[in-house]
Amino acid sequence: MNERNLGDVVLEVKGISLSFGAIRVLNNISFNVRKGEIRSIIGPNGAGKSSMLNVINGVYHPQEGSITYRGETRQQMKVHHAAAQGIARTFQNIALFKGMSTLDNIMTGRNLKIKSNLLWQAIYWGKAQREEIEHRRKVEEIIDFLEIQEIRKTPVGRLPYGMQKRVELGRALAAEPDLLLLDEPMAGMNVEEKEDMCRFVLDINDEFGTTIVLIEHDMGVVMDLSDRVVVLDYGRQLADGAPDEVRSNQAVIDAYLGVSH
Amino acid sequence: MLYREAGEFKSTYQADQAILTIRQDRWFMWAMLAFAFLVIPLISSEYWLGTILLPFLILALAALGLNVLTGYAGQLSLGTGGFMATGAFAAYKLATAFPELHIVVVILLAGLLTAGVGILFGIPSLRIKGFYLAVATLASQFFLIWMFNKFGWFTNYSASGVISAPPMSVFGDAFVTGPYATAEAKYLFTLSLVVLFALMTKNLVRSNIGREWMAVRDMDIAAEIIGIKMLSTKLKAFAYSSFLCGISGALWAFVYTGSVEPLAFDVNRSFQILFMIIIGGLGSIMGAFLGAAFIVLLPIFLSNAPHWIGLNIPVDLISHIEFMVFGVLIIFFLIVEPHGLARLWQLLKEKLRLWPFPY
Amino acid sequence: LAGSAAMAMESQFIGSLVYRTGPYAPGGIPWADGFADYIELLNARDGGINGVKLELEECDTAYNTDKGVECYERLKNKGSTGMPAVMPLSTGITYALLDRVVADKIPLITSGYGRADAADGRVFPYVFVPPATYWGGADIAINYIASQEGGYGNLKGKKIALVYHDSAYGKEPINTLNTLAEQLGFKFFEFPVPHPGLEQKATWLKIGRQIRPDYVLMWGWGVMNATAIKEAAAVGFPRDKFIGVWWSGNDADMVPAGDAAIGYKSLQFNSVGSDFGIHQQIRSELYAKGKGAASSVEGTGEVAYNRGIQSALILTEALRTAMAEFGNRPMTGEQVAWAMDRLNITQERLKEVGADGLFDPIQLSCADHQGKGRARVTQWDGKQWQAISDWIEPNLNMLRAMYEKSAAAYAKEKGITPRDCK
Amino acid sequence: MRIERDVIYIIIVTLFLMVAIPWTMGQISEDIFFEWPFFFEVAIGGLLAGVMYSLVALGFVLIFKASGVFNFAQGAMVLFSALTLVGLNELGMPIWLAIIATLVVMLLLAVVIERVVLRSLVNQEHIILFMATIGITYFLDGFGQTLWGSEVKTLNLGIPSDPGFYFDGKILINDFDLVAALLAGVLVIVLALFFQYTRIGRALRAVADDHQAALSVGIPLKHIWVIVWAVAGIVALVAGIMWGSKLGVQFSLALIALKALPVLILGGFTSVPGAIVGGLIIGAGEKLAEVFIAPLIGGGIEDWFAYMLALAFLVFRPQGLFGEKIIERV
Amino acid sequence: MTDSSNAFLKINNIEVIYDHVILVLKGVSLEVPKGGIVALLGANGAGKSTTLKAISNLLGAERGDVTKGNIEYQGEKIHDLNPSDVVKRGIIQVMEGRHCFEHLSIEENLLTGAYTRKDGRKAITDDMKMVYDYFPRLYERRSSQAGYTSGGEQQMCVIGRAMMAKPSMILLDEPSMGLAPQLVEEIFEIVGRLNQNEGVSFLLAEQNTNVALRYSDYGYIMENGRVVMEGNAKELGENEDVKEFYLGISSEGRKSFRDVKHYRRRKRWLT
Ligand SMILES: Nc1ncnc2c1ncn2[C@@H]1O[C@H](COP(=O)(O)OP(=O)(O)OP(=O)(O)O)[C@@H](O)[C@H]1O
Ligand SMILES: Nc1ncnc2c1ncn2[C@@H]1O[C@H](COP(=O)(O)OP(=O)(O)OP(=O)(O)O)[C@@H](O)[C@H]1O
Ligand SMILES: [Mg+2]
Ligand SMILES: [Mg+2]
Repeated sequence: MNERNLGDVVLEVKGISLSFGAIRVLNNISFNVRKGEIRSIIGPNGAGKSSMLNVINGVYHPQEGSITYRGETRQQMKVHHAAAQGIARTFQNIALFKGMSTLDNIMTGRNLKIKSNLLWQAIYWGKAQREEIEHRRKVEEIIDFLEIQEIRKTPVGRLPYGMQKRVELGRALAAEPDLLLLDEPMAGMNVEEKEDMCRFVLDINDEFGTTIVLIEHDMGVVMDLSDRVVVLDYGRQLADGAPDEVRSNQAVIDAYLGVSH
Repeated sequence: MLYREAGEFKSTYQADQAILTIRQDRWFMWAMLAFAFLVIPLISSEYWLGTILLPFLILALAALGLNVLTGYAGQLSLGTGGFMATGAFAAYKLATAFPELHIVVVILLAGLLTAGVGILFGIPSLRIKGFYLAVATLASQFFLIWMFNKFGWFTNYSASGVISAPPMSVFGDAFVTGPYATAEAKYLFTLSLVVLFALMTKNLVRSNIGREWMAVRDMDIAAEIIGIKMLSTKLKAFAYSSFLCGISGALWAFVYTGSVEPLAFDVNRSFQILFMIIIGGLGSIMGAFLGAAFIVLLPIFLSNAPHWIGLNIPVDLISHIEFMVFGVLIIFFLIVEPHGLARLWQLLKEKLRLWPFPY
Repeated sequence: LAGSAAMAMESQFIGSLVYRTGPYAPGGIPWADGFADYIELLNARDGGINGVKLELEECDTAYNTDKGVECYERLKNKGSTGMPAVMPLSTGITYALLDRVVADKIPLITSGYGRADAADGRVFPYVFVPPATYWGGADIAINYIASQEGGYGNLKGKKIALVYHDSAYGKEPINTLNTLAEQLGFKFFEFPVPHPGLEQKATWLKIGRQIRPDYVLMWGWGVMNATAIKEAAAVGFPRDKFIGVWWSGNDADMVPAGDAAIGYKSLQFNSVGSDFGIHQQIRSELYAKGKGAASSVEGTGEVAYNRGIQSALILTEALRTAMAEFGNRPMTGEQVAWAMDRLNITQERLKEVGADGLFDPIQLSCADHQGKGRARVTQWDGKQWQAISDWIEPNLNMLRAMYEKSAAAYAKEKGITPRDCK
Repeated sequence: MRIERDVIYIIIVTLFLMVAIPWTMGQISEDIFFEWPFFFEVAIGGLLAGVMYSLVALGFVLIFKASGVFNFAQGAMVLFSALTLVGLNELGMPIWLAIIATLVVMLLLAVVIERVVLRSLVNQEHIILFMATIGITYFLDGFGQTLWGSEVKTLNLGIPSDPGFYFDGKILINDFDLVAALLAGVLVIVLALFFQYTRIGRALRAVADDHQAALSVGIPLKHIWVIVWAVAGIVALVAGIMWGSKLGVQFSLALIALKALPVLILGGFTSVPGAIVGGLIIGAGEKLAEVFIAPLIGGGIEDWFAYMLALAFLVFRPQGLFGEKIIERV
Repeated sequence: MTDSSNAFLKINNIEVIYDHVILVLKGVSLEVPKGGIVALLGANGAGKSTTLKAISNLLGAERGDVTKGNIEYQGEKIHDLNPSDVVKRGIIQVMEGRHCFEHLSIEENLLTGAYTRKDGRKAITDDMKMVYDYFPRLYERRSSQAGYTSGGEQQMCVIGRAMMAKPSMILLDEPSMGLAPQLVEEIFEIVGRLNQNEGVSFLLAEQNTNVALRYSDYGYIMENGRVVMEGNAKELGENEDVKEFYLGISSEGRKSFRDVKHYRRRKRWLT
């Protein structure tokens, strides 16, 4: 359905296994992500999808397997490594900085790009101020893009859920990532809002060429947006392929979809 | 509507990022500063300058320091007293070892040394959080005070372990320490430093490092995931915070009391400063000042009040009532606004902005 | 305005820094009562001093340095002449006031606490330390031990330990004791107790079970005293070999220790008892008329109470001396400082006020701000203190040399030129 | 209670070091006197002293575990309860009646605190509630002294404080300390059972996690809070009696809270048994350090050593030995 | 539902203010009949959760206040009651955002749900079995600390916890959020079954309009703190605007998310 030219493999996970104590959360999972594609991960609750993202950006360290990102193979990612190498993400349970305004939240996304030191920032003059303004300009672009101008100065704790999800996306975008991991970005939204969100995701993918890994329970969204889908089921890898293939896979229907959608 | 932002448009990001974006606020701030620098020294008695405003300013500086660490970076600390002591003793060693050093240099260097000590004691914060960290920082509090008490080197081997400040002047005859310093000179000197550091702190918290601190405070794993380095961010907070606390300690020892023993910076001091920032408002520059005012001024007011209204109550009863009223007021203000006096102030402004409509 | 000025002219303002609250209140209350009662006695009996009524105002410091400084500043300009002298009753407050009193020209009188080297009046024109200092106290304690052991010669090889509050106050005697240990050949052990001293088990296990010294001295404060005595009992250290300085000898400190305190000894720079002439006058003039400061008449006579009387006596005698020179009206701090340099409370004078035998005579001079510096040893019998020695004089020659050396160092650090006392 | 394996390792290593370090110090330094009976005496003295700290720490644990509040007022409550007890006793009440009356007073106090303070601060951040307890502290300190005065009072339980018996003819143990230890043990067992096996115990833990969610399932916060604060008041009274008969009832009693804090973090804020184990380790550790390490560096190290020791444990277990794991997830 | 006599729960024109200054609900009225399932729909920030919290009286915990209007339950005014008393009267809320007790195990979480019940251990164990039957995944994870379970598992846990209270009315705030499609259907099946078998009434705030309208009898649509539309579930489902904005079906049928336009028609009923 989406005949698109997919680039080279940017991320390859091979034989990942992860356990917490006696619980095996991921069991020998392997898949890859190509440059510029939208790659979805689906599966029932507790299947290990979020854990998979956590493995990719280094929050969880798998016991087995390897991760190849941009040609470098590691047993595990380190969190700051992942960030520095252009992996950004949003979270299933919103992880915004509650005490800060929308603007500040998105500005933190640029932290890796700001170079002036503590002393300069304390003086807030010349170099530091110029730098601050330059980044502010970039952030304003993101704010315009996500259409959140009115809530620029609102503390994010007071925002409704859907807006918070958008701000979180903005924060991830601010880092100008190569690989964007989205964990249920559209949960708790109505159709109208989902449409908005989908548009953002598609535009990010199109305009910035950002590679996206998406977890989502809304099959409409997943089937429409993704180039390829991998299905997890309680740690097992159930299927991997184009949306249509996955949709008609009986194992997937049994484990996850229930009635076909 | 007396107070509003409508009609003010900001055309540059620079203007939008200014500290006070509303014109009335700016006027108010300038008026406050003019009042503090020009009017107060003229109208205040020595009692007000030397015993109320001076300690208020110095403790507000320490509160500012702790607010950076606790209010902005979210690291609960009870080591403030220890860091103030470090500042005081460092200043003393510097001033006595190099008598020709200028007082401002002495104080800044003392601050820097304290920052170093702060970094050292900040390392555990990488693993320990919340109240556990608070109690753990007491280790530094007790250790530092013990150390200054124990080793004669810090006090130049004075028999009692007390240090006293040599007379030092900012320029010419303008002594700010020693017996011939006037209350006005002390006040203005301290005020200048405090205003300077308050401005610096404001700058820090509105630029990248400040945002990193707040990110770590609000959700440290998320902060780490977006690339903020935990160790260096936390240690920077410890360093800057201890820097301010150190300076505050040096000022306390040199400018306020003139001579101190380590016990002046015991754990009660740490608690006192922590109370200030909680009552004043965590994560607010204004809060540090409001909180310091509350904790320093209110008890003085309460213990003077019966006299002013001509009541003759025994001092012990006054003290006890003062305690009770103080406790009740703390609770009262928390119930009215848990996020501190600064937030209360802000709400007031928000109401003013909407005035005369209720919402 | 003229009227009110004339009214104010008649009374002498006296500011008193006390601690009737906080962790040390049990020791602070009787002192404050004694001080207030003596001042009121003068008012009630004589109408003040030479017709100048005394107007006392207390300010509660809770033994807290910040509050103490605030109290001092609050009171120092009150009344027509301001505070004639300040007695901060705390080493911490004393240190915080050292600079201020010089600028304000208000004498700082620290009876038995504060800076010992302030005995050198040339460097400290505004600080007075009668009747005794910690350094003198340490020497007196050793002197007493020597007398118990049959002479200084017998101290050789003896073990003497010091248990002290780990603060400026507690550290004061260490230098003196070290010097004496060297001179006399006894072994000296130090045991710091961290503030506030609620727990001393380790210290006392070391003392009682390991080092087993012949004598233990104590520079303790507040709750630390009772705890030390209890722990001494718990490790079986004989209480009559355990000697505290005067601040470890309040009645209030003995109460919680109960029977464990029987036999414990303490130095006092005043004598003990509650039936001197001065007490009787206070009772008949004040308590009989329901005017006393203490909550019950039993309090009049505790050692801390007597100490309060003594401080009041020193101040009022200085006022008398000053008035003799400057006329019968309220005195300023500077005038009182002048008088303190010439203070002479003789045996005869003590007899007149009904305190003969209760206090030791005090004579100060421009250079000597301490006086004889004598103290006596008392012992707790379970109910009250009993004096068990006469007034013991410290080695003034040795002390004077130490004072001068330390004061000179202070003068150098502070850039003070000592005044000429010729 | 399930004990994790690394906790056991940590305790074993601690025990080993507690013996090994003093012994080594004794070998390498002239100034340090090491002999086995003396060592045991110090260690046992420390353990017993630690139990006294545990008594105070328990009060903190209760309130923290049950409402997530770090109760700064625990020290003030110890003082207040002891003052009330002695005050009533001095007014002529027999001691048993005074104890009952004090219990009633502590219950009333809990009701008042819930009504005035806690109820208005539901769902606030922990630090705000912490600050509120500071307000309570000031109030109680002032109130207690206004009622009962600031003079020192005695509280005599008739437990002798003279040397108790010499164990093995060599080691000295104090009667008073043994009684305290026994009492603390009983308290801990009762409280631990209460938390583990009652419906209320579970509700308390739920409240500590999330006030709002607890409300949403119908847990009556106000009753719960009255219960825990009243129980904490009882624990405070027990601590007040023990410490008061040791030190005399006076303002300084409130300061023992500072000795309980390292115990608290070492054992874990949320664990009743942790308060005891923490107390034992801190007590023994600080005494051993004071006796066998301090002479080399000047003495008086007990206070900061206790905190440093607790800190060292935290580095390995940030939630204390038995504390609930701090959950951090994205 | 204009006949208010059989209203089980009735909200009359309430106004809610947060923090004394932020006005969120500007006069909301709605009713739930006995044994009814009522859906509360609306965009993000419309005030659905606030309405539910006003009913269960959990607003106080967020410094919110009902300043006008009142709430009646079975003819009794309940807006001054303690939250726990509201629960005792049989109303329980499932809060949005998975408020599990993190440190308690899944099973303990469920047990706290039964806190107000007095009908004995047996009944509680039976109900726990029922919850496990509905959510087998919870049974597998019953001894894990809730804080370490996945988002969906936590969601099941809070729903199960509410069921443990044996309520007569459940306020469900976004039950389907973060649940797998199969489970979403199941949850609503459960809602239906509880409604049928036990006569439990439901007020559900839901973003998944499609399912919500399918299972409910009546619906309210909120915008900006006001109710802008109400009607039978069926009728609502057929309304053009609802179809377009809440169900994502335009006149041409369901369109792909890929093809959403950048500029679209605004809603008509915005006041
Ligand atoms: N840190 C952890 N400790 C213990 N168990 C964990 C941890 N993280 C995840 N798990 C377990 O691993 C399993 C997978 O969790 P994960 O969050 O990855 O699920 P998911 O696929 O994202 O589910 P959902 O769709 O519900 O979000 C769950 O059963 C969860 O309980
Ligand atoms: N505690 C609070 N303090 C201040 N404002 C709040 C608070 N809670 C909610 N609000 C505001 O009230 C409005 C309504 O919020 P509410 O949570 O009721 O919306 P909702 O309809 O449930 O949205 P969602 O679908 O995102 O859950 C929002 O604009 C929100 O910003
Ligand atoms: Mg997930
Ligand atoms: Mg909602």
